[in-house]
Amino acid sequence: MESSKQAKLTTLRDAIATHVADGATVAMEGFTHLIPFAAGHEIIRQGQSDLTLVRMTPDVIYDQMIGVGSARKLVFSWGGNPGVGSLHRFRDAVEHGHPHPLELEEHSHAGMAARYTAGASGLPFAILRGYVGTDLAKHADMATIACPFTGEELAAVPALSPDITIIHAQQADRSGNVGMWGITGVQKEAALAATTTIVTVEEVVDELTPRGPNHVVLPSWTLAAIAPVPGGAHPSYAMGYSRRDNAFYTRWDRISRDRDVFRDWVEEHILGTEDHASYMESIDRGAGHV
Amino acid sequence: MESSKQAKLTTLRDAIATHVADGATVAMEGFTHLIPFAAGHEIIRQGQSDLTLVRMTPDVIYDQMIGVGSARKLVFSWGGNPGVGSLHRFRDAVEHGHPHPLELEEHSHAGMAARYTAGASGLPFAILRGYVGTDLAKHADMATIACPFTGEELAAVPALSPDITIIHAQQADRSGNVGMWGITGVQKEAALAATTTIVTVEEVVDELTPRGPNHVVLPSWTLAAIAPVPGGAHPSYAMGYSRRDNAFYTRWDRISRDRDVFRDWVEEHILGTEDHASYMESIDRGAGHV
Amino acid sequence: MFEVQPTLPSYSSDEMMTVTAARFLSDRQVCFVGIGLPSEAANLARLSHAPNVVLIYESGTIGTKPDVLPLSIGDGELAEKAEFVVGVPEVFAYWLQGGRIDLGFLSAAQIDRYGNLNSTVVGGYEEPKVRLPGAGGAPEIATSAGEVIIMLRHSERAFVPSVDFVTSVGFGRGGEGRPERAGRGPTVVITDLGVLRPDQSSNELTLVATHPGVSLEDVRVKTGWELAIAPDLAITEPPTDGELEILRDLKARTIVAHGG
Amino acid sequence: MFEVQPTLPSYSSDEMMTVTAARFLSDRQVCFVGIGLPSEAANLARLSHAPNVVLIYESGTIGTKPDVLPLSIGDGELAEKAEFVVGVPEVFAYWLQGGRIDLGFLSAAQIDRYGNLNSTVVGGYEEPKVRLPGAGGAPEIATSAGEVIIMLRHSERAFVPSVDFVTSVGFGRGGEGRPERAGRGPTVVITDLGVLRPDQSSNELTLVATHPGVSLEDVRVKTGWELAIAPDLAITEPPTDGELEILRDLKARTIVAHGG
Repeated sequence: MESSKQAKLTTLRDAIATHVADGATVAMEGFTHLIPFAAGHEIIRQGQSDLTLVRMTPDVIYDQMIGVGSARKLVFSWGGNPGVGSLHRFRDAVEHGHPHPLELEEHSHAGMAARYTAGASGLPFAILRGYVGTDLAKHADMATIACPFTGEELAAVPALSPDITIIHAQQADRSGNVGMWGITGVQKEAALAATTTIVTVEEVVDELTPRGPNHVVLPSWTLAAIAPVPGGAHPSYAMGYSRRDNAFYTRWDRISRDRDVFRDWVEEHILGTEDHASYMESIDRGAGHV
Repeated sequence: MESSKQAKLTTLRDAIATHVADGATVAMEGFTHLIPFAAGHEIIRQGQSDLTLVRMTPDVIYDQMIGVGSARKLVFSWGGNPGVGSLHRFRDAVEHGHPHPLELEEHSHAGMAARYTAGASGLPFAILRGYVGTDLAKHADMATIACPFTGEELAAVPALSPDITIIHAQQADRSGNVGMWGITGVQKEAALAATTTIVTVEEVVDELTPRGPNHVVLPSWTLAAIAPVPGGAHPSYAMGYSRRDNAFYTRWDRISRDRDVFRDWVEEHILGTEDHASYMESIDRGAGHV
Repeated sequence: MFEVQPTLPSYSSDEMMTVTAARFLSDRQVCFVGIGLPSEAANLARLSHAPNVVLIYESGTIGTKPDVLPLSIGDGELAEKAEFVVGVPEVFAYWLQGGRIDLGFLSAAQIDRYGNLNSTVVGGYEEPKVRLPGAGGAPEIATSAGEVIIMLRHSERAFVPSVDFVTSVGFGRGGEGRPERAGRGPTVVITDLGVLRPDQSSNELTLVATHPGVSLEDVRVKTGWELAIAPDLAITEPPTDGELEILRDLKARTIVAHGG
Repeated sequence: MFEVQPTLPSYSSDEMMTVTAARFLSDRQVCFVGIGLPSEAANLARLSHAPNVVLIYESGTIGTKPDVLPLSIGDGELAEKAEFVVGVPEVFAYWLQGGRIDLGFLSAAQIDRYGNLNSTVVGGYEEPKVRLPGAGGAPEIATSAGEVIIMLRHSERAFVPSVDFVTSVGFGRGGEGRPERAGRGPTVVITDLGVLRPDQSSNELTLVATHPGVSLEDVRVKTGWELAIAPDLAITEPPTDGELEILRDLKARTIVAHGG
């Protein structure tokens, strides 16, 4: 909790270098919408390793990070390429230990959401009606707990409090307050549950002006750093700013199936680019021949 | 839970007569803003009794209902006349058993909010860091519970699931979806925690059009009845529609101090009026000589 | 009666499956919908016989009426066309766990004869043959929705004697029945070959209908256990022209909108 | 030095109290504010030396900058001038319990020498002499805020040897100290007569300053226990002209806005 402070307006490179250390527990949230791809790419460029990656829906960005070996462990509830199929780098890590074994801590969506909510609420655990009759209970970090009033048995899950949460939002104002709208997933809870929160934004504005439903605000004093990264969610999208690049998700299936094709793609588009703007240029340029 | 249904657009008189029975547990929520006064007055007119009244901040409307003897029990966390002082009818009931004794079940705001949230979430109880070091624990319905992961002791409170929740909102659309904005307190949770929910609204519109922050929607299929009652929050207010009648709250202190003055006021303004429109006329007319 | 002689069906098996599932939805039901075939079926129902069906996606879009099918659970279309949008913790706590969902859709990689589903792993958990995406919202949809409709293409790989992992409970590994307070569970399984429903006493999935042109043998070879057959086995009504037109229009609009 | 000779103070004791409390707020602190004197003090601080102080009211209005003082905790002014507005469950769960509040204000009908507060009942709980409004947000403000500022007018009825009911814990009935994980608790008590702070070793409230023109005896007779006095007892700096001007402008605007 970084209270009594104001978010620092900085570059993505500086934000990641300052706050993301080897071995950290990092949550990069975004429920299909507003996924912080640019931040993930910057972590790949800087090479932080041994990370515990946390995310309800690890998708292509975590596939990339797992594929280059950033992650020691994954805490998650659904790991697929949305609308397409498997995450091949994730599967390769789990099925064949490539590039190295990946420890899994897996929950249901309801469990993960409750865990973040407990973290944001300063509670050590959350209760839910969950995991009933499943084999998940054997592998998830959970317990059962009896209601002190009715005796009913419920699931208990430990709070999630990442070292760093990274999200992408539509806007920040000049005081560092962040606004996002549309599908905001579990981002508010993930941000408030973390010790340190970094936000990339589409733009810095004089006043937050939502252009869609469900406006969520995170005040400056809950955030450590804000970096303007227009298009920073690509191939995910930012409602009001960009559309989802569905073709990229389909293309990713082919890129990620093969270790060498994947490696080449990372070399060219992430390691071979300086920042998100040049990544975006490289993607446009390369779109035809990937 | 009245799912798969659509809210019935009806009159307040019909909604109260249909859904509020003697002995029911009734929550009428509104955090200073959007207090369902008109609905409380209608219960006084219809004479339902032996009610368990639930509300975080019982204020003037519950003072009136307690004063006429509607309530057997009060579940609450703060009972005062906001910005003015005591609720004299509430005090008379608790201190002198007039018009009859009032059973109290009292919590903190945090505890009540957690109880409603558990009710809305289909859980039998909620946990919070609360009541620590206080005498409240001796009088509130609560327990302590140990975190199964850290061993830390926390407070547990039972879910609140009222038979009927009644709230006042700014708008309903023609399908019966309700929209409210501004300070929305615990109304969403109270509505979703109840078996039956009644909403009075300022107006019925073609499309919900919030004119302030924090737009909260309750879909038609979670509600039993909607009654248009313009000004139905008076002397509380509806952001975008009316201002708080601060003078009334001050006046209430004088009216409610004396049993006879109170009784006369109720006779004239509630029992002596047919509905909320005539109550509003009587208040304007009577404002000079109360 | 020349018109009824067998011809090549003018619809695909996926269309048959989607149309069949759509018919199980009633107007004003509140449905928790996933991407893919369930989303097609639910929107077909909304655009045909159930105009007031309430569709909720786990991304927090409530009462949404998309003009085109979403490709992901979090497409902008879902938010733009929703009655309102809430955060993911709320959708699971207040809306699903709160008992407000009449009907949930589930799919999986494996199903057993008691409607237990696996979307976690093929093979052992520690030594997986195929690592699947995992649970997502399924475990709690399976126990918090009033009932569950399962959509799954028939194959011996999918219809297995014993699932490798119970991601979502049906009637339990031994068919012992539903957990307490857990809704009715799977009431129907719709495949590309037919329709199965749990037997009232044994809880075992029983073939109650085959789609037109599908033989019993077709179903049996693609089911990894000895399949129970209802004595009054029916044949599914083929898609009507109206159903097909609405479904194909929806998919055509979708292709245009998503740019192919 | 004729200028410093005693004159009638040109400010009220409530103004002295408000100004003193305002001075305890620092810029960028996050403060959980109640109605009445705390609201006056917090907004005075915001309009003078602490322009970026973050004010949160339990009605869910976060980062609010009211032009006029609210009469109730849920005035429209608070919502209109807020950075954002959330529901009451969220304000208690994510913002207070989540550990994001640096400083909370409390008041009460009774206080004891260890800063325990009673806003529930005078007399026995079952046989009350005076039934007070009750706990509201106080019990959790007392234990979840980083520290607590108490504002309370001095009187023998208020400063009692033993509170009739512990609504909010200070250092415990016996001064035994703070509960675990419960913040620093009361760091200062500001009255219309002076300022008290808990002794570092005994936790007992100790008079550390009197307001100008207030004698030790004035304070002692209005304190229901034998009051500990700091050896270096100070005299509060009187309100500056600037402080008074801002405070009085604020109150004048408030009267106009609320129609008297």
